Amino acid sequence: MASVLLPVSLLLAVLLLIPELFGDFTAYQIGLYLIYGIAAQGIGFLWGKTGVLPLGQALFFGVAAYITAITLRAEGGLVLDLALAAGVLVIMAVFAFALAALIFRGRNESGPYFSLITLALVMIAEQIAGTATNLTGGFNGMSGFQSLGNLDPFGGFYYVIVTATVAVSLLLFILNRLPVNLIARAVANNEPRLQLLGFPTHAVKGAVFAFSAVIAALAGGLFASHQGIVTPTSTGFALSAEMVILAAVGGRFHVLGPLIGAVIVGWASAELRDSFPYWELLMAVAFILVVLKAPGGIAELLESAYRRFRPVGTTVPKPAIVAPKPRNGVAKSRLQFDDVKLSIGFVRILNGVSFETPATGIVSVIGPNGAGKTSALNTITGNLRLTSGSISLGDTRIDSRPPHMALGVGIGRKLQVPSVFFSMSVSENLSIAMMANRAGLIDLFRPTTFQWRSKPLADLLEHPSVPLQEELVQPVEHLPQGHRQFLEYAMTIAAEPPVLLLDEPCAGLSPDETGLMTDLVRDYQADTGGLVIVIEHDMSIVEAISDKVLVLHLGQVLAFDTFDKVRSNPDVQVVYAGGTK
Amino acid sequence: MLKSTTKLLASAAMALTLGTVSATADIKVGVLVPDSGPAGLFGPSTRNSAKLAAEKINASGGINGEQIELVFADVGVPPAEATQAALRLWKGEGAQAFVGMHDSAVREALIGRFGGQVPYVYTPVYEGNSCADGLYITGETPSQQLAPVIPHLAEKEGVSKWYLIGHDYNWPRDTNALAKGYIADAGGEVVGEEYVPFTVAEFDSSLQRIKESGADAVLITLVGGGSVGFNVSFAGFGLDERAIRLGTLIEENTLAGIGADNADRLFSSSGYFASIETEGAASFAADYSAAYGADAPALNGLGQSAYEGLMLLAALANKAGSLDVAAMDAAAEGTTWTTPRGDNTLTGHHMAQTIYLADGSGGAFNIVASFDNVASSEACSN
Amino acid sequence: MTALLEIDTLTGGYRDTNVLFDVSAHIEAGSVLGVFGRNGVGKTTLARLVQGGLHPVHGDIRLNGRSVGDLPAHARRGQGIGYMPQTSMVFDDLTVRENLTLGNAREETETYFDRFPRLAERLDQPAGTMSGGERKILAFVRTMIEDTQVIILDEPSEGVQPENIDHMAECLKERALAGAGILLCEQNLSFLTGVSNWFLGLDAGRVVLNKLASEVPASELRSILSL
Amino acid sequence: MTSVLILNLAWQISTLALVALGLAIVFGKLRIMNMAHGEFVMIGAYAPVITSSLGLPGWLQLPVCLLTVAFVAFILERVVIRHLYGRMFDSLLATWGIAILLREAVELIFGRGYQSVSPPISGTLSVLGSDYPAYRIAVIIGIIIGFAALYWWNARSKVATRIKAMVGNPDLAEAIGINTARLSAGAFIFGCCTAGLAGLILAPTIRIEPMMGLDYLIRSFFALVVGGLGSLEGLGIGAGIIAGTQSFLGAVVSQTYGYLAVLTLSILFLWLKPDGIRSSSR
Repeated sequence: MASVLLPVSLLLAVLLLIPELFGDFTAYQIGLYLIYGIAAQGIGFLWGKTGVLPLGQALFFGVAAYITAITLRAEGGLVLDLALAAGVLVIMAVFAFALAALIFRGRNESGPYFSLITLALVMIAEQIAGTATNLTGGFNGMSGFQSLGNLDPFGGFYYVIVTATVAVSLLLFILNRLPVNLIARAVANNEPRLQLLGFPTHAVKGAVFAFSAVIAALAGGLFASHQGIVTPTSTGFALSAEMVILAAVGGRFHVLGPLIGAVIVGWASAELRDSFPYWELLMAVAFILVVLKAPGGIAELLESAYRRFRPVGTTVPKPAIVAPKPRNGVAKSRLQFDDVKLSIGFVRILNGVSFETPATGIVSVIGPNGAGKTSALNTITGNLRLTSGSISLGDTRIDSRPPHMALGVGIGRKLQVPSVFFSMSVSENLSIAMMANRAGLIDLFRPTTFQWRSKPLADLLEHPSVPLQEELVQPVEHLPQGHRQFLEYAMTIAAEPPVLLLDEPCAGLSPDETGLMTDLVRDYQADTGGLVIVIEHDMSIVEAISDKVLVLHLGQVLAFDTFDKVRSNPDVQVVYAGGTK
Repeated sequence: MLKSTTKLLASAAMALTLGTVSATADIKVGVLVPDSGPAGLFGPSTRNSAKLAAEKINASGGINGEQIELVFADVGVPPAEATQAALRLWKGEGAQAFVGMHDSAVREALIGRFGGQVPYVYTPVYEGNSCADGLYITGETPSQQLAPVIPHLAEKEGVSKWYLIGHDYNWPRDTNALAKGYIADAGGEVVGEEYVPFTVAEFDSSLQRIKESGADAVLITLVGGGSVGFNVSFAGFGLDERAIRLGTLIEENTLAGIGADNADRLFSSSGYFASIETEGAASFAADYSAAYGADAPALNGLGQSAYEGLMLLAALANKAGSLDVAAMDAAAEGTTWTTPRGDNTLTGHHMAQTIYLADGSGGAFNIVASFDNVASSEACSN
Repeated sequence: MTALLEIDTLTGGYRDTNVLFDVSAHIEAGSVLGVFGRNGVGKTTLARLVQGGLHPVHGDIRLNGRSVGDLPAHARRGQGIGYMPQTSMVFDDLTVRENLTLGNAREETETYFDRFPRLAERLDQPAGTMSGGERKILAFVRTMIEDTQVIILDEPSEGVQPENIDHMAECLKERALAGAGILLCEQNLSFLTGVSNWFLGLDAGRVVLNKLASEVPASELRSILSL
Repeated sequence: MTSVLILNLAWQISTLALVALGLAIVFGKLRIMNMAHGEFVMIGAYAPVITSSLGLPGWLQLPVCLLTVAFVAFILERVVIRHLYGRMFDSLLATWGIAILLREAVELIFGRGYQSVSPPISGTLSVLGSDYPAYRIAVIIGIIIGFAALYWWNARSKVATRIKAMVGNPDLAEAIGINTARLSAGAFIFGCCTAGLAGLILAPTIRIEPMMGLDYLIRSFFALVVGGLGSLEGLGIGAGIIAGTQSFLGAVVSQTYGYLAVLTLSILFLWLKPDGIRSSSR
């Protein structure tokens, strides 16, 4: 916690000294920059972690500023003002959450579309603010009100801004050390994987967006009170873009980055504007240089300079805590396909697949390339929507559910090409996996959740031949493909799903590694007594592990029986002879 | 209670900063000009005009015997940043009075922050009815630009069917509200009224409506680039043969952008044009080109307004004997002074002035009529 | 006499970490060099260094005696070095047909369609909608039909059904017979031993075996691969 | 539905399609969110100003326009854009800076004032029973012919496929022999040149000043996303919907409602049909 308190108390000290050292007017100036900086901190948090870039953050800033102005005009007293302010923040949060969650539902991207929607929204808001003269005062703005609590904008109100700045920074610093931070970053990293770990990513993005909107609204309320006037520019496109620039220049990956950006950019443009006619040119060049040479912004430059003096100390890992039991919905149930059909465009991929697995054991799925094996698994987890038919696990129908609900009913999934959180370390990957199907909302805000360990995962890591233990602090990016296979397997079983779907777990593994993987799978099934479905081409593996074998061909079930019977089935022999590595 | 304490503190702080500044024995006047943003076009001519005014004032003895020094700030930015720039001059550099040429949103913000503690002259064309302690206005208001001009055009050009088009904000709406009365009084009718967002750059549907309305006169309250785009298309569609145009914010730069081909029967109403041939205006234009050369930024009503503003400030402060707002407010009514625009009188904190009507046909403004001592009906009631 | 492709004391890896150290090998025209080793020993890095996707820290690559080590990847392809990557091996957004025709094809695809009829059926389908194994096959065929002298294949058999692996082996042998030099990184030992004339064993980024295939007993391969 | 309304629609749609074409290449194909797109339109619109200030004959406007824009685009691609492929949001930020840079540079050379350009064809023509500017009719016809030619060429050349391949999988594109650096630079410069050409063509009908670019940028973006990135048909449909809505509502209700409707429509498309109206599945 010391590493949180140090920068925050430093920030507080610097901000408190400003009026003493530079006078009230400088404090007034810095106050405005800090207000923008707070809003930019929200943008940095959203953009830096989830990869979602809001281009219309002035919507929340401006609307909150207008509502604050209306409230202050009514002169209902401080208590009423504050109560209304709290109400506004809640409304903004609900609106932002609903907007983002609705738009991101069923969409695994953080790309430009959402950004452009926020841009269009802020343009609508600016247009309405500029023309609804009766409500907003139009272009000339809404003015003629005192600041919150009648504080002097050149004096007392500065301390209100400082309080808000420090409070928001403290909150962000604390959030950065909590498990929820890992989840937010995982969204940008690999959204489909996070869904298969049971997290509703659209809601995660919605929540982070709502959080950033609340911060922007808070800043907007301060702005109205500080300026004594609110004009359409406060809810405009230009201000939205400016806030993004502050976050980018200051550094979106660091809590204080956007604040630094706001103060430096604000100060530099105020100084230059009146002394250098081509100040915009200078700012533009500086800005391009930051994007090209220091994508992490000024904060990252400062931090790497600081790290040269004080390298990161090796943190001693905290002792493991036994993780709570996973919330497994269905235990020991049969998986049943009933006339499942699936088409994508004109291509028919599954063509009436029906079978019913036993409730426990290992089922191998074999078949020629393009038979529909992976697609069949995709329909189970909801990554593909059925054209017709149904899939049930026990008595529960599970098709047409989004992928993030699969783990909730007990289905864990390892994908064909190893899918992990690439720009995170191995241990961060494992921490996220440990939260899957275990962590409640509150656990995401408890640091002790990081220490969770379950026995199956611990056993796996301690296995002498599994390569992960030495690689815990390494970023996954540079791990060889085969090691990623083990990592993804570990992440999948961490949630201890009673139904485990493994898509070619031995692809890219050497013969010895293949043997290791098959042992792990067999042990897992034996320990949990659950159901494992494996797609595999290597017949020696299939023979060694399978209780039953499902043969798919051209999107249909060719055979579903024990290994020996399948092998002697003449229909199967025609299409699939099989072989070994 | 709290309020009075903070006020006390603020004035104490101000006294402190003023104390340090008065050592130079000059009076600093803050001049707020747009160097950035859409109005940035008018920054250079505004600065130049202000400097000429300062020279003139200092040559004739300054303000109450003290020489003045101009300090500039860029206010072509959103109100929050513009206010900061102005406050820097006030609190940081000790400016004791302000002259501003900027948009109305910035004015409203400044009124709030100045709080009547410092004299402030606002100079550009605007919608009227802005009143505050220590605020004096030299810019033309809609009544001044339209009350004499609409009947004149109705008579001389024989127009009666007016179409009103403007950008969708306060100034055009307020202007047109008044224009409707003048048009009715002149026996005309309004055949259409339309407001377009700042973000719209295509005017064909508006032009089509104008054509269908049968209008023979169009009152344009579009600003800046929108006005240029509209007028270019207007002529492109051949509408210039069907209707005259009257703009209340079409100055020399805008006319240049519209181009000679597209300016037939395009009238503009303003307190100043570079082509005014009165003695005062001619000598101002001569001084301007002597000081800044032939290639200097073109003179125009907005830029020149800063000259008016400084001259008013000097006249008023000299009359009041100080730059104290209360004293100036007391002395304000009836102050008279002479400038390139002619003989001006301050009534209700607004400037009664000569209004000129110019025809832009052929790409240059020809003064076709002038109306002396036009008072504003949107002035303050003291 | 110079080999078709010479790899000369090649050292390199990713931005901040070297993966491969002083690897030397050569491929004769008409032969298959089988590269093997456990996961993470540098097989993919070797393939990418030779192909041009990564640039060596030092060492050189020579094609027909001429250095190509400084050329960008597209220029090496122009010189006749073809490449099939391990992952992202097809253009997902393009159709199967476009995938096959975008590079310079050496020969007609018909003979390959006989072996892999699924491709012919899916010519107008976006490659991204095909299964993982089918995409491997598409990438393999695309690499085979190009007008290249050297072909680098990184784990072509991963996720491919056994019959199709056998077809791949036939194709490789034919292509070698026609004079190409092939660098094959593989984990599938039966496939690897079935087609390679020469073995290059890697461990921890260094060469631990570089021999004619016929001189290497299966036990030696297994011992290098064991965990 | 008068004939002028139809002609206005044709004008708005064809000019928006022309303006958005460059962005369709640079954003739709190369995935560079080019916020400086409007500034290339602006530079193109200044070409007649350049020729007349240098005293060059009018027919040189086109070569001067293309050379100027291509030169600026070449330099920018080399210095900035090249490093931003695959970094969409970074490209948005950097090109925002470039837009400011270009505006300031033009201001430095030509000043901040408005410029005016006379149309090469003046007067009005009587079409379908109403008078319409002859220059606009010529432009509409020219754009239709130009797009038809482009469509024909695009269907025959492999360039579009190669760009698609390069953007989807740059490493593999290199591996099959595509010089990605040259291809992307070429596509970027071509896209910018079409924007410049649009500026040159529109110059006699619009205001010309350093800040004019923004008007064209946002509408182009919305036309693209509504139509769907990456196809000429999509571009046409998107331009039709955006310009059509603005033009139609502007004519029958008001410009303000037309503008708000365009924004609302864009939001709905971005939300419900993120791949544009052209995509039926996925």
